[in-house]
Amino acid sequence: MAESMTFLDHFEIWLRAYLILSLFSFLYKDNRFYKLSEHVFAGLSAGYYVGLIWQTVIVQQLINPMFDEGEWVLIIPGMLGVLMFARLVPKWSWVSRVSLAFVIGNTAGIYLMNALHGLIFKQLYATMGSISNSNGFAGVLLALVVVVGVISTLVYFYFSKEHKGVVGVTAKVGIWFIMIAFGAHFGFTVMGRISLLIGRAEFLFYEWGGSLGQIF
Amino acid sequence: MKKILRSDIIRIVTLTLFITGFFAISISAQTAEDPIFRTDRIAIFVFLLIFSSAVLLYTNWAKKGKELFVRKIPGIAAVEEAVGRATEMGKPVLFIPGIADVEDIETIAGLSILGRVAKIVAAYGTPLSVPVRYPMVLAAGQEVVEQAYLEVNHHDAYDPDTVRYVAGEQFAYTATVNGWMMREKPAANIYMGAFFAESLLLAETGNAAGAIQIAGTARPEQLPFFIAACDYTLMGEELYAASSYLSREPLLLGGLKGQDFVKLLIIIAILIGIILALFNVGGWYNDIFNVS
Amino acid sequence: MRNTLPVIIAFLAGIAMVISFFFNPERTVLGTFQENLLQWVTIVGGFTLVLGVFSIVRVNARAVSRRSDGWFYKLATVISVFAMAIPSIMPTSANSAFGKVFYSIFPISWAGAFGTGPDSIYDWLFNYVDSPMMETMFATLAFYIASAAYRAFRARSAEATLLLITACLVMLWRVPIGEALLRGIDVRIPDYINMFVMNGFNLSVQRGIIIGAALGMASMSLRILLGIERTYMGKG
Amino acid sequence: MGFWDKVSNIDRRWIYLMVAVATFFPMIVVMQFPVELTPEAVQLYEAIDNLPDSSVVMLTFDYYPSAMAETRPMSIAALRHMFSKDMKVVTVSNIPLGGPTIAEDVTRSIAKEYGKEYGVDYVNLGYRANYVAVMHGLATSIESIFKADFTGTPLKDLPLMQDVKNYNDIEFIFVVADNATIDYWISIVNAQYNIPVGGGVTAVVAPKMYAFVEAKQLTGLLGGMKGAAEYERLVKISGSATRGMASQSLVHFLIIFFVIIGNVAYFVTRKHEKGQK
Repeated sequence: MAESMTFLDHFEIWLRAYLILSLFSFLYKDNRFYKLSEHVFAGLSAGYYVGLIWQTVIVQQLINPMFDEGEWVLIIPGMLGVLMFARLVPKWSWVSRVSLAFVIGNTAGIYLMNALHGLIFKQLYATMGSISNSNGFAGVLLALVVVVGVISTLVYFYFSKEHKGVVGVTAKVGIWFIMIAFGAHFGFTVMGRISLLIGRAEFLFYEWGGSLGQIF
Repeated sequence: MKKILRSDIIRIVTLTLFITGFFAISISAQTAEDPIFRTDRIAIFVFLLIFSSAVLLYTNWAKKGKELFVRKIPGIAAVEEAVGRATEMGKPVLFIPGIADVEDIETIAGLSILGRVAKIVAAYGTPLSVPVRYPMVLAAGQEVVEQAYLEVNHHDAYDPDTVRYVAGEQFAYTATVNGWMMREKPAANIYMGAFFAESLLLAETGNAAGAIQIAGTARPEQLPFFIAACDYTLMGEELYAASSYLSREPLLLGGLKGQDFVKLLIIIAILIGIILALFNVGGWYNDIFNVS
Repeated sequence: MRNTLPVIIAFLAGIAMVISFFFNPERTVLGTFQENLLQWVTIVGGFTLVLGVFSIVRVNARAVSRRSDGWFYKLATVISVFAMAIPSIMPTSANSAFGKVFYSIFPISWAGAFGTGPDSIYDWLFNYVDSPMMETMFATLAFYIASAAYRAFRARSAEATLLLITACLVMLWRVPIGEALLRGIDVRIPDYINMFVMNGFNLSVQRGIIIGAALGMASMSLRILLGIERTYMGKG
Repeated sequence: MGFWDKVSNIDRRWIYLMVAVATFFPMIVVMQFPVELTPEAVQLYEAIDNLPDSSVVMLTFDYYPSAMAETRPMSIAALRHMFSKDMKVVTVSNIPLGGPTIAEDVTRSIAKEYGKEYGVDYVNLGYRANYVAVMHGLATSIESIFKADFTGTPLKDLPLMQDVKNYNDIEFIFVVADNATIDYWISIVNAQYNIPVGGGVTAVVAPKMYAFVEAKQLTGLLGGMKGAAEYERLVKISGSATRGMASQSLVHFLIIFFVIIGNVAYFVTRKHEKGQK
């Protein structure tokens, strides 16, 4: 790679390095390099959606099946999609609700079954099974921790009772459990974010550094 | 009132008829080796019916004005304090209703809290800025804020650009909002809704800009960061509770109470399961929840 | 009409998914029906995203035409939108009607630069401009997290103490030197962290939250299906 | 203002600088550390290792380039493991850009090392919009969702895809993800279609996944760069994750140091204030 780097390769590396440094510079102070990158970023991301939707949805799933395979029934979702633009005309904006309702209603149907079956029932089953499936002292202790944690977390987020008496004690246990879990989560996230920084640092150090070394 | 009740009953009845109708037809066409209807999933069906009825009944009660108890959420008062401080300093208030689209329940909760904040802001004449990430949230947000200005008779002070669309992409959005914070130095930042990796980027920049910050989100993975970088944080479902508490909106309140009811059932179900397991007789009971 | 029609449509589109869950897809038409429905939703949903682009161009273009503060940056935004969008929607072959017209004007050798495939302008802008910025915004979090840990992780209360001690333990446990250190204190510590902190406390809270969030999701979905929840439609 | 007051109110930019130094330091002074294994990573490794040779597995590239530092090493290690056991690999991505391209680059370069042939030993399906629809759709027919692969070759021209029609022909799904798609691989594909799903996820997503591992909804778990390094150790390679562990260690220690200093400053200054009153 080092031998065969073309001008374009160098340019690409330098461009990336510039963008990375311009965004990092905000850590020191807001400045015009950051400001320019910020605005270009906003524009590109919006443009990104246009290309994405055009190719993967409109062309692949609507135009090609319709014209190449004669699936003319797709004219219905196509029309529903176009109705979305009614929103831009205040007088007709209510028409777009029809298309929106179609999307949101369908998503709601999927989420509903998904939540009840894939999440609530499966997780309940596992919780109840944890006691009977546990063995050894440590195993039983762990199963107890899990059961107490699940119940106290659920109780903490139960709003129909003031946190007093039994509910109050359970909720207090709940918040301790929650804080430990959040601590663990924080630890994991620190790890993740640093990994990403390492990724950037490796780019700057090895690739940009390599390019620098070749030029000078 | 009767009308509302009737329409709810109609809803329950249609739903039940609709589903049972399908079941009746299919059960008649059932063969043992390859059934049309998944009888093994019947437990989910029962749970679905209980859940729907609970949500409908509570919503209905809330609409009828029945007193439904929701415990006080610490941190709600902080919202008003923060806005008050911004007024004293003559600096703007930043409100972000999360970065999810409008079909996300957290966004809806955020928008209803925005309504409350906008009312206080409108009454004091404090500048407000609400950057949003989706066009649908833009439309809904503009309506909420305009309504708030109307209600306190300050409609002349309403600026349609209070709620503005920023960028579609998560980090492009964050970059823009962060830039704005460092330039405008708002006195109070309120984050209420669905947040993802940008939570800490926003909260740390806000902190560096010297703002009082209040956050609320139901995303557990982002809560540690809000807790670390904000002055007050509404955790998890406290967000929904806060929005129902502040708005007393029957829709939110009914949903919350319905959920609470089912949550109670779930806690009881777990306890029963544990007790049965302790006596080693819980096999059949556990199998109810083992739906493929 | 304005309110009822959307509610009916939402109900039908959603209940179809609920019903097909309870049926065997191979034995009924519901399987194919469900598949078609999902494809339709993808298509309609695609159009909603385009609305956002209209919005961003309109807001920024207005600022540019008024020469308001920082209009130069706003112009950069507008140019970026078009630089990314226009090449991506150009035809990539002369097979379609539009493609025929297009490539009678421009040389066909340009086709590779259009569309969203590898080597297109779109792909290049994404890989060398958009994506490094996404990566960098993400990576700045490492700095913010360090400063948040420094400023905010104070043992102010029992709860805060639990949070910060667990966070530090997990941070140690997740890196080789830290783990070696913990192992040096007691060989069993790393296993205990994995077993009790991750698979005990963390697991149970995550589970409680998963169940709670699933209930929230389900109740929201139910309210949409039943037509109680209409915030998504704008004015209720 | 006393020393601890100053420490307490230090300009955050000094902290940023120290983090940057700790990140770059191990790149200048090369360091290596041994990686210890966790049961979850071993579980995932064994699940794949125990599959019969030449079975068909699906590997997902559900991540944006922004999370590549954590997830790309997982994909690489997984591919090496699969190819060394002569498995047939079908890759798919639920991320529109980035994911499919990374899949293409990574799979092709590793396949070359193992002498694997495109279309016979592995196929890159690429991306289709709406992942919920994709996940449901693959259960009936892959071809109904992906008419062609990433580069546009129709599936009927790829020998491997003649034997792989839907989930029934796939033994295991290894999900590498940086976002919520893994939730749906678990709650839709595993729950409704009973295919074992294993997960390699970013560290942020990992804690939630423990609940799914215990419930047997997820078979094994790799969390973040450390998880990737564990898998690298299991398949006996030294990749970028193992290398990154050095910087990772230093910055973790630095942050723990910050927390300790911050707390000392907090208690000292608080005591001081109390004394003054």
